[in-house]
Amino acid sequence: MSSYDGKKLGRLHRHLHSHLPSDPELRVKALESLAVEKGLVAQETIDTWIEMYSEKVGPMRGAQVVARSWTDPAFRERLLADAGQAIKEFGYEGHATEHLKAVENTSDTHNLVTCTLCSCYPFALLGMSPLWYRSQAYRARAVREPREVLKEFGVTLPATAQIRVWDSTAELRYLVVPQRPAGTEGWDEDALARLVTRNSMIGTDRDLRVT
Amino acid sequence: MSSYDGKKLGRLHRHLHSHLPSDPELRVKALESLAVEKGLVAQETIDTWIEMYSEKVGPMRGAQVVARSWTDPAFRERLLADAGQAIKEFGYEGHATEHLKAVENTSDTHNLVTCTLCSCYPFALLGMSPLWYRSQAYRARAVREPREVLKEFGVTLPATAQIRVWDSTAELRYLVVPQRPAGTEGWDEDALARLVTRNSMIGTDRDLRVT
Amino acid sequence: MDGPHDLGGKDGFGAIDIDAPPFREDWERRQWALSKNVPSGPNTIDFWRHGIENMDHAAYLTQPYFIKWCLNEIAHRIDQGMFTMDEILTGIPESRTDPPASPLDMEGTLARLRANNVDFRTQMATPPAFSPGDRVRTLNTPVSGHTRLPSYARGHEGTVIAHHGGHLYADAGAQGEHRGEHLYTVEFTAAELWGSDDPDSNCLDLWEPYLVRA
Amino acid sequence: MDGPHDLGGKDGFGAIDIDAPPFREDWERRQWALSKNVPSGPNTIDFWRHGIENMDHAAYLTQPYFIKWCLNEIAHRIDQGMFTMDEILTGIPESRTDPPASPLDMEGTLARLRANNVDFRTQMATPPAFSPGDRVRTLNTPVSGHTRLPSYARGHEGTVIAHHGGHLYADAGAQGEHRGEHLYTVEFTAAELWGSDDPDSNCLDLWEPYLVRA
Repeated sequence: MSSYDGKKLGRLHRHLHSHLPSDPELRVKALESLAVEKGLVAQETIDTWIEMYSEKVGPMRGAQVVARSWTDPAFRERLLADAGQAIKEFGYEGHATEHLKAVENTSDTHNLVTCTLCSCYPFALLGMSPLWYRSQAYRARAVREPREVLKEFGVTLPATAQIRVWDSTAELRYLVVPQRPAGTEGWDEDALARLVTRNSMIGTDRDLRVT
Repeated sequence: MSSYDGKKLGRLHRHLHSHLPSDPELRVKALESLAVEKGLVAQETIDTWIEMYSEKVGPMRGAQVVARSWTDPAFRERLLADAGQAIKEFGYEGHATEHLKAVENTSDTHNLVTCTLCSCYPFALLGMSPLWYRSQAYRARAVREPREVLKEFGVTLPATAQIRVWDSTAELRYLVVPQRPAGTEGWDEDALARLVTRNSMIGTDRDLRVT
Repeated sequence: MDGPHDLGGKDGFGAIDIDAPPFREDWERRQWALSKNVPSGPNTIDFWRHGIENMDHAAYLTQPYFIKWCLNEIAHRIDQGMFTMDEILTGIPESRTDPPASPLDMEGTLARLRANNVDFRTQMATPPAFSPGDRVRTLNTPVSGHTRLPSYARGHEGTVIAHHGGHLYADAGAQGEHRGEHLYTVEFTAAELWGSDDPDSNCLDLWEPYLVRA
Repeated sequence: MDGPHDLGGKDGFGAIDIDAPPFREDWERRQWALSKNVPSGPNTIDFWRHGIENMDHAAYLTQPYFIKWCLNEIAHRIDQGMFTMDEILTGIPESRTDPPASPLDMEGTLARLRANNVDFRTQMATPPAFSPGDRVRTLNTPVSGHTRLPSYARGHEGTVIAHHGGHLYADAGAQGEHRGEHLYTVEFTAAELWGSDDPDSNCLDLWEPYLVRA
């Protein structure tokens, strides 16, 4: 049974931090070895999971969803109404996507996603989060000075455009739907998906380049 | 001229922190050597200052002031009206005492002093501050859970007594005047002063022991 | 809690390293996979978060991201009685009640990933106190336990822009209590939160107990 | 600023080491003496404080107290042009315009100590906005520069218990501007700040620009 005692966990953290070897690799190895020895997980499962996250799960999933919303008006409506449900059409559901919300950029508005209290992210849809998303600097600054943050990512917004910064404080997760770039009329979903960058779906990229 | 640019100072801090030797003794030596070489201070002055703070300036100053307030009602009035002025009668003025306030404990009230934003303290009157006063734990906790903090110092207050926690946010400094212990009738100022602990003048001690 | 994790709006953090990849080291990948594949026991996601929040401030700010996860995974297993402290420090299991776990193939891991999709909605017996368009004010009292109202949004007025029905309440969940509260998205102007002149806003998902009518 | 120094009321700090002496090491004594004996140049005490507030959060939490002072003293000297970065890193002065300083004897240091007694009062042209007994509310907007309204006391109602006349205003002083504002002591109940049931209170010394009438 769990103690549900945060201070006790804090003491365990301190004890582990001072008694485990300081090399991060050895720390993870200690956990993995014991979990395998105890029959909680098979080492091969860890390897397969890593392969899955490197080959099957990543920003290309979100890009596909965005591209379909550009080409299929009915899907776009379903996505905006309940994104968590809509991505199940692709089989892209998984951890942290059941309560997904899609927020669309327009010429006057821009959306930026963060999680100031930890680092919530729609993993099953976008893959592992970029390190900057989990950084203390991004978490501290995105909510307070989003325009400065966007400048560091090379994005400059008109002064009159509104930025909405979404802080993922509950179990809702956010997918930014960037604007479809001009000059892509008639492109198919796969071609469009290749234009959608990971950062554009978090909000630290805006004008997609037609390549 | 000073830049008055906090971010520039932050950059200087980072640069110094990563380029100076990490041994604290060598860091201080680097500052001292250059200050002496540049004619800003004589090494002997540093030595004398240390001797002064170890022999002439310390909690015994505050204790003398407290003892006089117990024995001399007119002085007590002057102390409560303007403690910064009153301690000049002893020649105890110095850094961080011009705007001193004396706050008296009673049977129903207790005073506790802290500085949450840095570690302001009436140095010239009480000597160097104890390490716990400057600790992050004390600064974080004293304002929020003063009763828990007092317990750690061995002080338990009746539930009905009021604690006033003084956070030294401006240039006012606070001297807690503890209650005169019973059984000291007729004692002279010097004998009384020996009963006054440093912690009782900060508020982490309360009932003085008659020894 | 007003712990080291409550970073929103804090000053003194410098440039963002925008080029770092999601994983830099193999052990980071392994920790990520471990966290998602080892049975988590009875804990709630919010008690898991609360474990990290209770790290020492300096350790929180200096330890690598996945090491915080690693220490937290271990701390939770010990707290639940799945591991002992001795076992993790020596690497030698004192007891082994279960047979080795069967490996999952790619289809198996993909299926587990999809199964990780957890629904946090709850049925509510009481009607919501607020509706979209309502002006609300957040509470301005610190909470020592786990809570999801960041300090930067305390004591501020905003507008409800969405009601999501009942969702498992994080503050209760971190104490092992599975109950829902009405969840809303509340939008605050940058002027209100930061004194900013920009036309921007901050949107937060907040449970009803955090809010009063403005 | 919402920097690492704003510790009041934060959770996650453990037991207080009540037995540690004021100084543990000789270099601590030397740094203390240096800070008080090397001419501080044109800086204000508040710009000095602001230097430490601008340290990295992790460094602020992990560096020894007097090392923060040491780094800050050096940073200020460099900022003022008294030292160059090269001089402090090499230990070799590039220029030496002044003769060696004359040593002070005990009487001299005692006199200097007394002379360190600085009066922060200013004459005010405007009458105070508040009087003892008035109910006031603190602002709830973060300030990026130096300020002396701690985050735990923002957006809260209290009672003015004293008016101290004009005092040099810390927020302006940290920008090199020497002007006064009316200074008050404001008492907040523990119930108001912390939701506590205890009959306790917190008293803070706050300048008029931090306050509005409640």
